[in-house]
Order: sequence, then C-alpha cells, then structure tokens
Amino acid sequence: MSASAEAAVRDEVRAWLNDHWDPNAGLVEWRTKLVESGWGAPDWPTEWHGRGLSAELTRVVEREFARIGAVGVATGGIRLLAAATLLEHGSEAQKAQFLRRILTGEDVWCQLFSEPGSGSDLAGALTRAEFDGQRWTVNGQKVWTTSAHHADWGLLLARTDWDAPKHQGLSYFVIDMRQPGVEVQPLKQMNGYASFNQVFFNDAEVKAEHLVGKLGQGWTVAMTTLAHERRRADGLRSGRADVASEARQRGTIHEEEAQETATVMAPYKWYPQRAGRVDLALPNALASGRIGNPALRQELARLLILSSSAEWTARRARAAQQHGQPQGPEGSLGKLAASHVARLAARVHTMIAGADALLAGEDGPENGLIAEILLSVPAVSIAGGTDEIQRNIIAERVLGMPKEPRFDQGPFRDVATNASRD
Amino acid sequence: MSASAEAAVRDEVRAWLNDHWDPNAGLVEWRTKLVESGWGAPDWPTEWHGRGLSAELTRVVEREFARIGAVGVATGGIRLLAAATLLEHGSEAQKAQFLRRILTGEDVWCQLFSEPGSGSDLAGALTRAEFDGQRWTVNGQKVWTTSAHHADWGLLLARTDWDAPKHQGLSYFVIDMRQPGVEVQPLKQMNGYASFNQVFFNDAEVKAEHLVGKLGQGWTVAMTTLAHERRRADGLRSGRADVASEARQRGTIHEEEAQETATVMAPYKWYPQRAGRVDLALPNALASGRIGNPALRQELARLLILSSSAEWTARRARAAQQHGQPQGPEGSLGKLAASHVARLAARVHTMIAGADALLAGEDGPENGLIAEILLSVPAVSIAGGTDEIQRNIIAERVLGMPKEPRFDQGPFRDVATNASRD
Amino acid sequence: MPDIQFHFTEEQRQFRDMLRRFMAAASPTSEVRRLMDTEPGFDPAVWRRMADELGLAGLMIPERYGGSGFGLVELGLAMEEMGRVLLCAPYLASAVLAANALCRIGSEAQKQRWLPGIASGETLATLAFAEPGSEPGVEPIAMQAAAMDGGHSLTGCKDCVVDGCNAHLLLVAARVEGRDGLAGLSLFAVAGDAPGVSRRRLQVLDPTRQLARLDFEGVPAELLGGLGEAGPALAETLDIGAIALANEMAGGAQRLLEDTLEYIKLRMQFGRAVASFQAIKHRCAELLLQVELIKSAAYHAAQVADANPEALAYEASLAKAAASEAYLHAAIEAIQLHGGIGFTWDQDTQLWYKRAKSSEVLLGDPAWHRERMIQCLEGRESTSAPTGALA
Amino acid sequence: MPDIQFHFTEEQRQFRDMLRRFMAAASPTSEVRRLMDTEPGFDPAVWRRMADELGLAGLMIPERYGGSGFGLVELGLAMEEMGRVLLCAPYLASAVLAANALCRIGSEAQKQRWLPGIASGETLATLAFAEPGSEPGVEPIAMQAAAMDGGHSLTGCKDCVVDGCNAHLLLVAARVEGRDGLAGLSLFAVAGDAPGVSRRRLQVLDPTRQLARLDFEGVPAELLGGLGEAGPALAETLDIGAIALANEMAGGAQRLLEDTLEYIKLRMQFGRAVASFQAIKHRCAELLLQVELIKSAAYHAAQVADANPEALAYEASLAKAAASEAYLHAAIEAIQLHGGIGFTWDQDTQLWYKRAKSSEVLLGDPAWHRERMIQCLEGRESTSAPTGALA
Repeated sequence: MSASAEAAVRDEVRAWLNDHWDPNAGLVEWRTKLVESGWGAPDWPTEWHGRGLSAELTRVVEREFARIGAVGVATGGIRLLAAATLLEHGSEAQKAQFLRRILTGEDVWCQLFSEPGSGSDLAGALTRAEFDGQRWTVNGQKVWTTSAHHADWGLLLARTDWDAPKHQGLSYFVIDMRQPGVEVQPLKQMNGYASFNQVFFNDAEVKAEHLVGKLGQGWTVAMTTLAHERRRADGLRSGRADVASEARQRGTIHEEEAQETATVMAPYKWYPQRAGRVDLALPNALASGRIGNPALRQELARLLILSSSAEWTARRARAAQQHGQPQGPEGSLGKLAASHVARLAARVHTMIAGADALLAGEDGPENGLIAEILLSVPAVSIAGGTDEIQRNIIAERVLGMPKEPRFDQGPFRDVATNASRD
Repeated sequence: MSASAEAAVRDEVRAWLNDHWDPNAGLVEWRTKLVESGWGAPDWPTEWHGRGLSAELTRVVEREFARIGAVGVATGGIRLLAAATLLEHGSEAQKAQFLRRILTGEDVWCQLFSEPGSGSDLAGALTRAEFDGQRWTVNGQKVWTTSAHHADWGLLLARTDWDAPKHQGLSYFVIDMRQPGVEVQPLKQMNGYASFNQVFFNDAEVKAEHLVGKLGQGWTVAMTTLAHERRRADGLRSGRADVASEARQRGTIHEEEAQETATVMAPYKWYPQRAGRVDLALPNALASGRIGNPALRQELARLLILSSSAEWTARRARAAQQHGQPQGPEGSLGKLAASHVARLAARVHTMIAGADALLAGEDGPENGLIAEILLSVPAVSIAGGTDEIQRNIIAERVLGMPKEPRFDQGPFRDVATNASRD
Repeated sequence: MPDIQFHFTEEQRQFRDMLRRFMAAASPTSEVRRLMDTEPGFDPAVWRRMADELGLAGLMIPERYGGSGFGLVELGLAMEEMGRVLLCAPYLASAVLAANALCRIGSEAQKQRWLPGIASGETLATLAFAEPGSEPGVEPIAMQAAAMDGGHSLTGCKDCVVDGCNAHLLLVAARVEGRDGLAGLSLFAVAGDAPGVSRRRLQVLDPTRQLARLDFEGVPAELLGGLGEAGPALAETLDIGAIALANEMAGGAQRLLEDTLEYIKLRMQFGRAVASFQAIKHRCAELLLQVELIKSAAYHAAQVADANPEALAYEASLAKAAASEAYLHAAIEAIQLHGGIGFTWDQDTQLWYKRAKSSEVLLGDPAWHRERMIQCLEGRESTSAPTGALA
Repeated sequence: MPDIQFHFTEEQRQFRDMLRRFMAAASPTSEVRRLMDTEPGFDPAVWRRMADELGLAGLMIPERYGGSGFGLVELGLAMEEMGRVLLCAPYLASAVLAANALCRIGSEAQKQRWLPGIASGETLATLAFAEPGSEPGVEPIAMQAAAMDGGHSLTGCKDCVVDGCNAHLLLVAARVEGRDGLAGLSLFAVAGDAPGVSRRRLQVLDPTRQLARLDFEGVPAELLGGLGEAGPALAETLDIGAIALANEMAGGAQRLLEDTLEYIKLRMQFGRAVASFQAIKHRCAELLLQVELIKSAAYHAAQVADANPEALAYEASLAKAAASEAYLHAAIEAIQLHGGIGFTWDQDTQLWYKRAKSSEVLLGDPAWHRERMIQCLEGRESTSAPTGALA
C-alpha cells in the first residue's frame, strides 16, 4: 500500500468525520449516515454501502474512527457473516432488503445450521424445506443457535432434496424468525448458563425470494458463511474491534451503543470462547500466595508459554494475510490451540484455588468465577466445531493427507443418520 | 484346584527330583531325562513329553524345581512359541522331529513374520514360497528377527497364492536356517546395538513336509504364535522365570545353563523391552542430589504411579487368568502401558542427568547407561507391535468398537502394497 | 506381611454384584438430579436400606461395636459402586472418615457410645479438619482448643466439611497450644446442633457432594482419646479416606467409559457410527488403559492398607494422585466424545465431570500427593519400595 | 519500544530462501553422517563458504568489526535453516555465543582484535561457562580466577563446551573471589592451544554437536572488560544463545514433520497409505500445531531480543522451554510414525531425534526455564507482561 493512498484516505475520512460526527446523534440516525457515505463499511463494494477499499486502507479508516471515538456500524452477533454471505451469494433484491439494516443495527441475525443429529456433520441436516409453488414450508429442529431469541432473521440450511447426495440436497434460506412457526427455547449448559438456543420449526414459512443461491447449492453458500466464521476464530479479537479507541467516549450515542452491546453480549456470558481466562492465572497465583508452590510455577509457565505462542501464531497468520498471502485454515489451528489453552488454564486455576476449587457461587474463589471457568472449559473444544473436526481440516487441507473413506455419498435417503437409527 | 491334588503332585515331583536331580549332569543329558519323565513341561500333553497338568499344578512343579535349584527345560528365545504352535497345528511327524529338541535346548528357533513392507500389517507379507511338486522355494526378505544368526529353524510366514485374498494366500512353514539360500544380516538400531536381524531368502528351500497346517491357512497358524507372544507381553516376567530360585545354585550344570542364557540374551542387550529402566530413577535421583528439585519430584512421582499401576494391572490380568477367566488381550494394554512408562522414564532420567544427558559412553552418566536408555526408548512403542496396533486391538476386541473399513480384501495381487508403489 | 491379592475373592465379587444391583435401582441419574437440589442432599430411606439391608454404614466398624468388621478392600468395593452411580449419601463422611477416626482415636467408652449408632446409620457423623484456605493434610490445622472447666472448648472455623450440615456428631480436629505438625493435634466430639456451632451449607461446584462451613464459638467439646495424641491417627484416617475416594473415582471413571462407548456406538456422523472413527477408537483404547491403571492403584492401595499399614501414606497418595488425573481426564474425554450434547445440563455426563473435578481436590490435590509420595520414599516412611516392573 | 513484527520482511524471506538452497546442497544427511564421525566434526570448506559467500559467521557482529550487523531475527532465520539440515558446524559456539559475549563484554581494543577474525570465519571461538554437574545459567559458575603478575590465571574444569576442541579462542567465565550469583563474574580470553589447557572431545549422545571438557591448570588469561562485571552480559549472551537454539529447534521440528508426512503418504499398510488413517491424521494435525507454536515462540523471542532487551530473559526462557518439549515430541512422533524403520541406524529420523534430545538440555532444560520465567514475572525483570489473548 502506498503511503500516499493511505494519506489520501486518511485526509478524506478525517474531513468527513469532522463534518458529520455527532456524539449526540441517534445511533440508527448516525449509522444511516455511515451507510450512505460508505465510511461505515469501507471494504464493501461501492454499490452496496461501501467504498471498495483494501483491508489495509479500511484499517486506516477504522483508526480515524477510533482516534476521535466515533461509533461505527453494527458488528455484533453473526450479522457480518450474514452480510458476507449475502454479498457473495444473495440476489440483488436480498442485498437491497437486508444489507443496510445489518449495518444500521436495526436487524438482528442468527445462524441455523447445526442440528441435534448432525453436529460435526453439518451437511447431514435433516430439517426439511418443501416448496408448494409459492412458498417454502420448514419443519425440523436446529440447535446451538446464539441470539435466536431476539433475532429478526435467520440463516437457514435445510434439506430440499432427499434423493440427491447429502451435500447436493441442501438449500440456503433467509427465514423470518418473528413468525408463529418458529419456536425458540434456551439450551442450558453444564455451567448453568444458556448461551445457545434450540429452534423448532413447525410449518414455518420462507418466501420464495428468500432462497439464497440456487436450489440444492445450500452447502456451497454455507461454506462461505463458515469460512468467514473460521476467519474470526483465530483467538484474536476481530478486525474492527481490535482498533482500540483512544478517545474518551462522550455523548448519548455511546449510551445507546453500550445498550446494544449489552444485549448482543448477554448470551455470551460464559459462552465457550470466554472460558479459560488465562489473564487471571498470574494475578491470582500472586494474590493467593500459592505462587510459591513449585509445581504450580511449572504449570503456570506452561500455560503462559502455550497461550502466548497461540496468540503469536494467530498474529503471524493474520500478518501473513495482511501481506497478501491467501487466507488459509489457520482458524482451525487457533481453535485447536484454544482448547489446549483452556484445559491447561483449568488445571492451573484448580491448583491456585486448592480445596476452594470445591466451591461455587458466592462461596467460591472470586465470587464463583473460578468455578464457572472450571465448568465452562469442556465446551471450548466442542462449540464452533469440535477439535476432531479441526484436526480433520488441518490434516486434509493444510497437510494434504488423504480424506476419510466416505459412507455418505449415495442418495441421502439411504445414508445412516441418527434419525434412521432412532 | 484341590489341596490334595496339589499335595499329590508335589510329593511325586519331589520324590522324582530326589531320585534324579544331579547338579553335575550335562545340560542336555539332564533335560533329556526331564523330557522323558514329563516333568520338564508338565502342562504339555502326556503324548508329547508332558503330563497334561493344569496351569496351577504346573506352578506347583515349578516351585519344587525352584526350591532345590534344579535346572528346567530350555525356554529362551521364541522356542516356546514354536512349540505351542506345533503342538496346536503341527503334524505328528513335525512334533516328533522338533518338540524334544526344543525342550532339550539343542535347537534354536527364530520367527520370520515381519517384512520391510509390512510391519504392522503382518498379513501383507510379500515373501513368496513356490512349490515345484517336491519342495518349496522361498524368495523374499524378513526383518526384526531376533537370534536369526544362530537359529537352527525358523517359523516362516510366506505367500503361496497371489490370487486369494490377503489373509487366505499365506502358508506357514518351518524353514532350515542353516542353508545357503538363507542370509542373515544384523540390523543396527539407533542406539548402536543390533537386537534384530534382516533375513534374505534367495531360492531357499523348505521340505514339503515342513508346511505347518494346511496350505493357505498360514494366517490362522500365525495367530496362534502371536497369541502366545502377546500373552508374554504383559510386562511381567514370563511364567516359568518368575518362580525365583530359593536354593543356592551349585554344580557344573549351572555353568552350562548360564552360558546358554548368555548366548540367548546377547541380542537382548538394549532390546526395546529393556528400555525405560524405571528401577534406576529413584536411586539416581537420590544419588545425584537432584531429588531436591521440585519439578523432578513431581515427574518422578508420576513415573512411579504409572509404572506401579502398570505392573499391578498386569498382575490383575494374570491373576484373573489363574482364576479361570479366559485369556484376553490384556497383553495389548500392558504393551501400551510400557510405552507410556518408557517415555516418562526417559523424561525423568533426563531431568536427573541435567546437562550430563548430553553425554554418552564413558563420559555419560552411569558409564553411558542413561544415554542408552534415552536412545532406546523410541523402540518400545514400535517393536513387538506398534502402539497403534495395540490401540486397534484394544478398541476392537476389548471395547467392541467397529473395525476399520478395509481396502485389502480382494485378490492380494490387486491390493496396494509398498512393493506396488515402489 | 500378608500377600497382596490381585483379584477379588468369590465372596467379594458377590458382594460387588449385590451392591451394583442395589445402587442401579437406588440411584438412577434422575434420582441424583432430584436429590442434589434437596436440603439434606440424600435420600434418608435409601440410607436406611444401605445400613439395614447391606450393612454398609458399619462396614469397617468392628463387630463388637455393631459393624461388619470388614477391611478397606470391601469398603473400596462399596465406594467403587457408589462412584459408578454418583450416589448421594453421607457415606464418606460418616462410614469412612468419622468411623475410622473414632475407631483409631476414641477411648473404649467413646467407641461404645458412638460407633453402634454410626454402624446402624442412625447417627450421621463427620470429620472436620480443613480450615479456610488451608493446605491439604492435618499438619496445617490451626484451630485451638482451650481448656474450660476441666474440659475443652473450641473456637474457630472449619471449612469444606463433608456433610457437615447433616451430621449429628462432629469430630473436630484442633490443636493444643504451642505445637505443630502432627504433634499436638487432638480430636474432639461435638453434637451437630450444639449451642455455639453455626453451620452453613456451602455453594459447591459438585452438587452431589454436600459441604459445610462450621463456625465454633466457645463450644464445649469432649476430647477423644489422649490430649495431643491424635495426629498420626488423623493422618491415617485421611489416608483411608483418600483410598476410599480413589476407589469411588475408579468406579466413576469406569462408568464414564461405558456410557460414552454406548453413546458413540449408536451416534451417527458422516453416515457411520462415531465409534468407527479410528482417532476416536484410539482415544478410547487409551481411556480404557487409564481406567484400568487407576483401578489397579485403587485396589492395590486398599489391599496394602489392610495388609501393611506402614505403607499406607505412600499408597494412599499414589492412588489418590493417579485417580485424580485419570478420572478428570475420563470426564473431559467423555464430554468431548459426546460432542455438543455433552456439555448440556440435561445430559448426564456433566454430573460425573463435576464429581471428578471435586474429587480431584478433595483430600488433597494430585500435586500435593505426588510430593508426599517422594517425601515418604525419602523418609522411608513407606516400606513399600516402588518396583520397576517394566524395566 | 518498537513494534514486534509477526511476519518476515521481503528481504528476510529472500535471505531465508538463499540459506535454504545453500544448506540443502551443503548438508544432505549423507554429509551429516560422514562429518559426525570426523575429528573436527564439520567441513571447513563449507564453513569458509558460509562465512565468505553468506556472511554468516559475522551475522550479528557490527559492520565496523567486519560483520554484517544484523539482529537476532536474521540470526534466528539462519539457525532455523541450519536446524532443518542438522548442519554440522561451530556456528552456535563461534558466531552466536562467543561473538555475542565479546561484543557485550570486550573492550574496544579487544573487539577490534578478535571480532574481525570471528566474522571472517578464520577464528573459531567458543564460550566456556558450564562446569561438571553444574545447574544451568551463569550463577552456578564456580571456577576461580587467580591474580597473577598483574593479570589472571585460570585453574579448573569447564564441561560440555560446544566445539571446545575446535576453538582457537576460548572465552572462559570465572569468578573473582568471594562473590556469587551474577556479581563477581568475569570473562577471560585464552588461546585454544595455550599451555596448561587440556582439551578432550567428549562422547556425546548427539554426534552432530561437538562437546569438549577443558581442564585449566594455572593458565594465564586475558581479562575481557571490567573485572567482576561480566555477569549480566554473560546471562544475556546465554539468553541470545537460547533464542538462537530455539530457532534452530523450530527448523528441525518443521523438517521432521515434513519428512514424516512425505514418508507416510507413500507408505502402505493394510492396502492404504499410512497417512490415510484418521488416528495418524489427527496426531499430525497436533504436531503441526506444536511446530507452529514453537516457531511463533522462537520468532517472537528473536524479535523481542532486538526490540526490547529488558524482556530478553523471559522471552528466551519461554522460547527455549517451548522448543525443548515440542522438538522432542516431534522427534518421538516422527520415529513412531515411521514404524520399525524409524529406529534403525540407517534411517535419518534418529539423527534429528538425537539433536532434539541434546537441544532439550543444552543451555538449560525446560523445567529450569519455566521456573525462570516465573522468577522474571515475580521480579518484574521482564517488562513483557504475558497476555491472555485467548481469554
């Protein structure tokens, strides 16, 4: 990237912000301005609310926003995965209907891929969508859906052809979550929280024009969503969020944004990715005095080695991308590393807590925080793609090892599924 | 077992030993007496040099031998595996020719199963035996053969039918190792020792009557040999040897036996099963003063936990057999445990040695012993069946998990082998 | 020293079979889930049947005090079966810790007074030794017993007392002034509802095991045995407890393996059973090995405890350290192999995970026990020299 | 403090590519096997070309002393490539340890006198610090330097001196009387063939790395820099060495992974490639993760060493501890995945196994480095606070 291009963009966005930024504007009002100007999603195409800038120049824009503490477009939840998928596979009408309200934050989205019978095997989905010539009728069950209870729209993977091979019988839809045929139930985890939901479809409807991509090509479309999801799974904060604001935040718009964030983040309390909490280990070891325990010192050092190395590996992968190397499956390495980190962290937290590791809630160390960590860690290696799936991906896509022999390639009707075994 | 049966056997063998035991007899001379009396292999059938006694009563006999320090029949090397195989599958003529000289120690045996192209996959043997109407001609290469260089006879698994499926195209032979078509070369290990040999067959001959079992049923016969091998792989000393002699050994026969043992054991110097040497860890840690290192203390304790638990697990398995439960694949558990023990032992030895772990030979700790341990440990998890094979066996035969999908079931000619890839 | 047995006798196997049937009926996970939300945390009716029909409450109590006079081998079998089903009951507290402490420390009159009630299950007792933030073992005990009216009174706090709120009889370890380590420790008896005792049920990570904090404010207490002489017997009691716990953990780990295998043999992914994937198979093989190893350690420790008490500390620490790591490993693997369903509240694996986690630190975490093993070897406190069987 | 880079510059990548080509040609394993049996243990012709054509001998030596003036990042790249091919050369001894010690401790005149020779590859130097049985680091150094004729003389023994028999110049760490720890350490220069120095090539576990025992009997020695002031710089030098070694180890681990993958993709068992078995695939995936993690640690430490020297000790210990365990793990896995052939003498994997094993303990074993990391954090000796990026 040339320094002059960088300077030009910096000057332009600075001037625009100077003219338009108003910390007392309404949140949607301000984001509408962002969408209209293209400064809210500068890496998006110019025809769809963006400016077609490179990743590097987008970062320049983000730094300017951060410098003065200007609020950006909505990024919480899975809305950016929805946007990326629609930008790549959506019809013009879909883009027109959805993209703007994604950026303004007016619509909340959720992802409806996993099912009780097909967790790791997403393409084994049994939820069915049937077309009556006018609309699609959906029946079945999804699971592990974050934010489903306040989502407006869902990204739905459903089976539309039972005679096609597994991966060719799926289609991808946008489904209206605010309808009677959609029932959302929280799914309680072993740590007592419900980060996820189950979603039941009983003759739920999808408009004909809300099929994304072609009929039977749902798996291809879903791969786009998943690729963007994995890109964010490297253990580092996602692109936009890691440009920390240097400015003091003032004005009513920040209150409105904080409220939005609180709503989005609510289900993420003890969402698996938060488990481990390596940051607490050293301070707690020092505060408890157990830092003097030589066995703990060894494990603590192991934890710091592992978590630092994992962070640096993620940064190396991101730096490589920023320098033009193609996006690879590094997310899988980062995800796998996160499992190791979380397990080792649990071990270290236990050693620090000693017998107090028996206790939870107000009686437990740090008001129950340690117990929550210990009860949340097992999810890290499962949620968002199990370790086993990550190892398959790494072995096959990075190391070029042969694929598993397949037992699910004929017509899906004939494939052994959990439903067929029930 | 009734106490009276036990007492009867004890009295009988005691009387016989009283009459016959002579510590100044020649070794073969004495063993010939053992063979003739049936006291040398009391659990063998009465028609073949034994007395058909149960395992428990055999132990009573062995204790009597141990009590007065009487020498037993030859047990070194793989001769007892050969005997067990011939007893089960051999012709009467084969039993007559071989069994007696196995017990007297006059013949040394070796096992010719593994090949360079088929290590874990024994049934993939490429060594071929062809019959010209009178005799078999053998060509090919075997590997990991202990004692091949002074063996008189070999147990040979060779392919006799290339159009049959893999496991049905093999036959089992006794081959004369003292012939020009058999060439034995030592195979040097990474620790510098040669515990094993490679054996090359160039138009080596096998008599027609030395086919063991039926043509094409070599795999079944080999399974008998392997079952007996695994039974001895539980990490404990084998049945006969663990009855320690309580008597002082005197007389010329012991010198002769010691010499025999030395010859048999020579290739076992740093044979994989000797690696690990847990027994040295605590004394060395105490002697070096490094016992004060808290990190070492933790690892040393881990090692003692693991090795003790592994020993006790083997003893539980043996006790279960002695109490009439069927022989299971416990050998695989023991073998797998031995790998863990050996690796952890290497770690502990390294911590105890500190920087001296860099040194070998006379400069190294304990005159090079520690370096030899460190360089021998990697073999433990490979020799005698890799950890991977043991895990397959445990998963499938103990835990009842489904077998791997097979890619080698058509005519062997069409199966991908290392030869076909070369 | 008698031979260590590596197999159970026919009688022991029958005892185990009977226990297994009883426990399966008495403690399905639906019942575990129900009980863990109740106030006492166990079912008094089941407890009565355990005492009356099976004689479990007095298993290790000599017959002359109303017990069955069995050894730790039989107790280990019972604990293993309870561990399999996550039985919610004050067994470790009353029948293991308190019964052993009373047997070893109490005077003849005190034994006659309390043991029959414990053996019949009528009296629930527990042992209060740990204090807030204290390290494992009995050496760190700091609570002071003050002389009062020719007797003693207790003031201070005991923490993580197993079934402390349920116990009718509290056996409280405290110190006479000016001594430390094993020396100077005494054991006192206090009624659970004595004035000046406040008991609070603690919020716990593992709701199948009840813990309490006990605060004592000048509570009159009856000295058990000789003043300041309870240290070694208290340490032995905790070692007995650790061995019992290790056997319980072996049972839990075995159950986790069985349940997981059952699930993954049926569960289909990619058109085949999860159990057919080689990576899964190999991990299950390793898991079986781990489970067999800790069974061996737990059984061996129980045998040694009965046969060769001098080796008690070493063997207890070995078994507890082994079981702690392997049980937790089994629980982690079990959840992982179940996939997403495994970390939901409604799936049962999480119940064992929590028990594994609480068992890991109860009566000393594995690092502490490993360190103690080496201390035993250095001090030759143990006559059971470790052997290098696989060398 | 400058930004830490998480990628190599274009120039650095070109440098690496060039090195990789050179090393592949100069050090095939046939050559490694030949050289490890020779007396010097390396090929002087290759060493000359490394110095003359690639400027490697003086890579970190400032240009004014005839070097290239690069930092540890470039040195790390060079070490990584040498580690890939198990290059037999006195590089760690001369270009890393001795060059850095001289740069940091020597007077201007001493630097002018010796550094150009080291940079040109003409002078082979080494650093002698460890003593028989001593713990890692410089604190345990006990050898005493005696005052003699206005100068100093050395008596005592130095152990496991890398390329000690090959060195023309010995830099010997010793103590002035009555001080310990980092204080009171001095560095002395002695000619390799000075009278009173007896050198013996040691029998080693890893024959690709030459070690020597050096005995000094009243050997006159030239003090480098100020008396008793060398301690901190010596510690820094060993940290630089540890980081260089960690990078070498990352290169070796990467090579093991590549070679193993190549082998098991071709090797057939049960009618299919060994690499097609899922259990094998999953272990290779974990192995890749391990290799990537230690590369990250090694690269990061090199970057930090150049950018933020206060964090040197923490970063060096982190990288060395990480690399030690992962390289050995990679070597063990590589042998295992090769099967029986993997532990034969004629197969090359064993060469890397031995290097992994020797690298594990050279310059401090992993447990020592882990303990030191925590000491750094306690003492805030490091300003690089570890971050919990994955929290």
